[in-house]
Amino acid sequence: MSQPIRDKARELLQTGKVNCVIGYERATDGITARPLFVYDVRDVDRLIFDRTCVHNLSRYLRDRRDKMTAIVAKPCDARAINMLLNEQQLDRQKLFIIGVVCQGVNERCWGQTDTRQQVRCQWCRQHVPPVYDFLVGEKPADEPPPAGFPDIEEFEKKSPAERRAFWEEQYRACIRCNACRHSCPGCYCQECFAENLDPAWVGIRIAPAESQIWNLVRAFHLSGRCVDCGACEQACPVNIPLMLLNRKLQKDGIKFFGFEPGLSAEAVPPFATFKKDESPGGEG
Amino acid sequence: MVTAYQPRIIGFLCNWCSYAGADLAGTSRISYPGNIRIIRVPCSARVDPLFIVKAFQYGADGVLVAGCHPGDCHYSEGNYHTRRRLALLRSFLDFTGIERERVRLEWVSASEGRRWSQVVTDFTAQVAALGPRVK
Amino acid sequence: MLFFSEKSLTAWLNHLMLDRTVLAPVRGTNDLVYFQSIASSEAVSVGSQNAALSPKDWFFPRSEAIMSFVTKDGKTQVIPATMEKDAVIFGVRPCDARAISLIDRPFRAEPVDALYQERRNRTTLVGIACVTVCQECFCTSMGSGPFDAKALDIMLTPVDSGFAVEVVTDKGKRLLEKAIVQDRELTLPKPPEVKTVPSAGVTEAMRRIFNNVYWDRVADRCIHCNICSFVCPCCYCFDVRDYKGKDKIERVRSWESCESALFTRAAGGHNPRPSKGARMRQRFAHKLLYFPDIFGELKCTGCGRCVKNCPVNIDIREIIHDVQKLARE
Amino acid sequence: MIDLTPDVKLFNVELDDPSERDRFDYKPGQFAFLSAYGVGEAPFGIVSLASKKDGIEFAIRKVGTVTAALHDLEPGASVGIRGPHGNSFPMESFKGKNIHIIGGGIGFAPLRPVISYILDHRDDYGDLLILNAARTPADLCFASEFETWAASPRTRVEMTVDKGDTGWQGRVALAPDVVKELRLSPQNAIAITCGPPIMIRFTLVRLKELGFADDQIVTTLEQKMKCGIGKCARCNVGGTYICQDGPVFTLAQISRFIEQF
Repeated sequence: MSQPIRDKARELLQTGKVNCVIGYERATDGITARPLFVYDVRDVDRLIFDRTCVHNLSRYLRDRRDKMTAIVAKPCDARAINMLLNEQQLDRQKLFIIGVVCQGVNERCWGQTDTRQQVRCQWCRQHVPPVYDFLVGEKPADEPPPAGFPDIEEFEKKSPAERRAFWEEQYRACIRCNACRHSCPGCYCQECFAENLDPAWVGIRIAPAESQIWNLVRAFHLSGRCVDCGACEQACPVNIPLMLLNRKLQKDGIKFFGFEPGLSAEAVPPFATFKKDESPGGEG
Repeated sequence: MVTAYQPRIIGFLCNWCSYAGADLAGTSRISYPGNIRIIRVPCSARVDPLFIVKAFQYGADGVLVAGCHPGDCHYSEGNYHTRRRLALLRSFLDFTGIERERVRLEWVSASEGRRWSQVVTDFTAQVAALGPRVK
Repeated sequence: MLFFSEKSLTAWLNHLMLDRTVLAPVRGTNDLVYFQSIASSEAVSVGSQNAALSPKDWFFPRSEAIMSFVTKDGKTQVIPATMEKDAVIFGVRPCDARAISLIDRPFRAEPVDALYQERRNRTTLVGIACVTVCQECFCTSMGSGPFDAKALDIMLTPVDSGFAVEVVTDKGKRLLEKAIVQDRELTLPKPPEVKTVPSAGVTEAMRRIFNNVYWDRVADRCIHCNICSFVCPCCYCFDVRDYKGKDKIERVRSWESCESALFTRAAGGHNPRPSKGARMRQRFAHKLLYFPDIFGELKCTGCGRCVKNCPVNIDIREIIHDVQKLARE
Repeated sequence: MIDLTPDVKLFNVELDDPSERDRFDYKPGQFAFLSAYGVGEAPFGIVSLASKKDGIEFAIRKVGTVTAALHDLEPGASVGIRGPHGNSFPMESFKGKNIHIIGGGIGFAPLRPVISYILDHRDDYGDLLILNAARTPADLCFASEFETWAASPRTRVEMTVDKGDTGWQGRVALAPDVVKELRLSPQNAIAITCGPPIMIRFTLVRLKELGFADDQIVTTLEQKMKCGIGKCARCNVGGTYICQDGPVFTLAQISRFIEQF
């Protein structure tokens, strides 16, 4: 799939349609992938695409809002672009989306060849980007499996005490580097609530109580917005299963509001609207 | 002497309906448990989910959010937004081990002093039954 | 040569735990290995890989109250923090030991960081030599090596059914007083081959290309996530803020990263490093230029944690290569 | 505590233990950290002279959480003080020279001890020119002292504002432009400047144009700091630590910085 991306990138740069193509290249371990910014046609042959290309590159678009940019986007990355368009964070006219058909990507493990497919990809039914200007790869013929959240359902079966114990251990592990936030396309606030000094919602102490409020509120701020791209979990240096939190919110978003973020550029996010006669989540 | 466990409850009350309702309960001398600490907010929609998580971090055992009945919001539609947010937040907190029964959203109007007392009594009993959040 | 059988090593560790805090690599949350205080030697997990975070966390903890304030009758008293028991850190790798010796340079320079100094004086480092290497490490290019014992008090080298013991310092010797070690002929394994990076002369190269557009280009993909600083064994940036408690106020110091956008932003909004490129350059310049200028040593030990953990593969080995190349051009 | 401008207050800090006062010896240009207990600590230039025995003065503008907390204190409240830190203005080497002081906004504050020192040792120094610049007339720090200064021998006080108001009859111009307009003479002179980074940068340029050599231009820099003792690696500009190597630098030293401040 790399060659058509290179050809398109070359054409876009040569014709001056864009001045930068954001894609992937091989990382220094020779195995995994890393983001690549191509400004010069001489570099287009460095572009690649395969199952190691895990990053959600749409995260970089906020740094290039006013510049013509082409971006390689997997289905979940394209959903993030839609989400950002829903929230008036991007100008579609400045964007050229090279969509790639995706059958799932692997865990990012530096230097390791025998990595598994990411858990979220098992239940993904979005193999074709919901938005693109140019599509790379064959549209799959098979009916995709229905979306589901078996991982979340499994976790919900635990008792409250078990769930609490599980997360408290994760809060202890968290070193509050904020990589989850910085890897996320949805976390574009100029100043995050966690950086507010007065009141200091999240103190600087790297301790479970502060990590709890950080992790819960971070995830909740992405409710109705998280596109299931897994960037946060792939970045986390202490392997906190952040997608459990995010996917729980996705599951409830569908159940309560019938909403899945990023499927359309014209969608109204669930917290920007309401129905007068609804009872989300049921009574009690 | 054995003292029964007394839960700590934080109440976020909208200025226009529920706070007035609680006030009415007071002036009408309708009693209700004193476990609740009331924070007045301009509208139930002012209650950022962050406030609720923060209340739990500071040791609250339960959080009650009260606002105007649907259709009666002073700002037309604030409480509809609150309803959506709180529905998701309750389910989410439950997932992380903070039982959904610890968070409640109620509609209490300015004339419902008695209902306010009932809501607080019910909720206090419900939270007390769960026991302390931090064991 | 002194020899520790596995059994007598275990007995020794259990003995040390009687009156000391003993930290050792333990497999913990999410299957990662961390240095943790142990209550039994069974918990120790010394594998072929280094711990996810270095033992810097003990000397320069992720968060700690460096002092507290108690106000009585209008007078405020300052109460400095202290350490309870003496400590031993078991299973320290040479790169991490060297990292501690690098943090020593600023923290033990006058005026000394008293709490850090106390922890250093009252903690003994027991190292384990690396007989295998991680694919991301490059310690030999950074003034250390898989068998380097310089910054340790005791060095253990794995041999058949036990460890060869090298007593490096008097502190180490005292710690071994109650240990059962035998003197016997031992054949030490060969140190493993470590990949190298062209670190010689990198300080001058950094100076030369300081204003190169290169930094902005690499920073394109940097997401300033701070992981590199947090996993680094010799990064020591910190933030300080007060915590108001019921009966006292604590002044808390926590790890911070120079990659953070707010790191140098002063009250009022002025930020001397507003761009990602300038911040990323700061981190590498501190390691490869400023620190060597002040203390004469590169502030990197080649442990490879940043290489392994960076989500977007900003690889210090590649940076050093590029800097050297650009400086030659 | 005295209000100097709408957002700057002058604080006089007295030590709980007066016997410690002599140990807290400092020179013009040095700074110290003040703690608002429960909020945090921040560095401030000392604006008094060590010869003032009844307290140590700081002029503090309300810009962040610590300064806001300090502003909210009642007179007599307890604060923490740590210092003095940093180097100082080389007052000895300035002897016999004409001194030009160019300060902008709150950046004028750290220059006040230099003025006081010169006035206290008036015969040791040549002519003294004081240029105080601010955004508006109300923001001119230490305005109440201008008259006393201007009345001192061989001393001239000039003021300028970025934006005047109804009562303002004086100059409306940016500090670097006033430096140019006044044609400050480099002859046997030292120019000392402090202010917002952008003002310092342009003032340095203007002074150079007027013929000042790099070692005739002195400034005092400010960066965000946490420790003040060369550990936290936050205030560095290039490899230079503002807290230890500075805050006072000559342009000769600044031009060797590889990073912009």
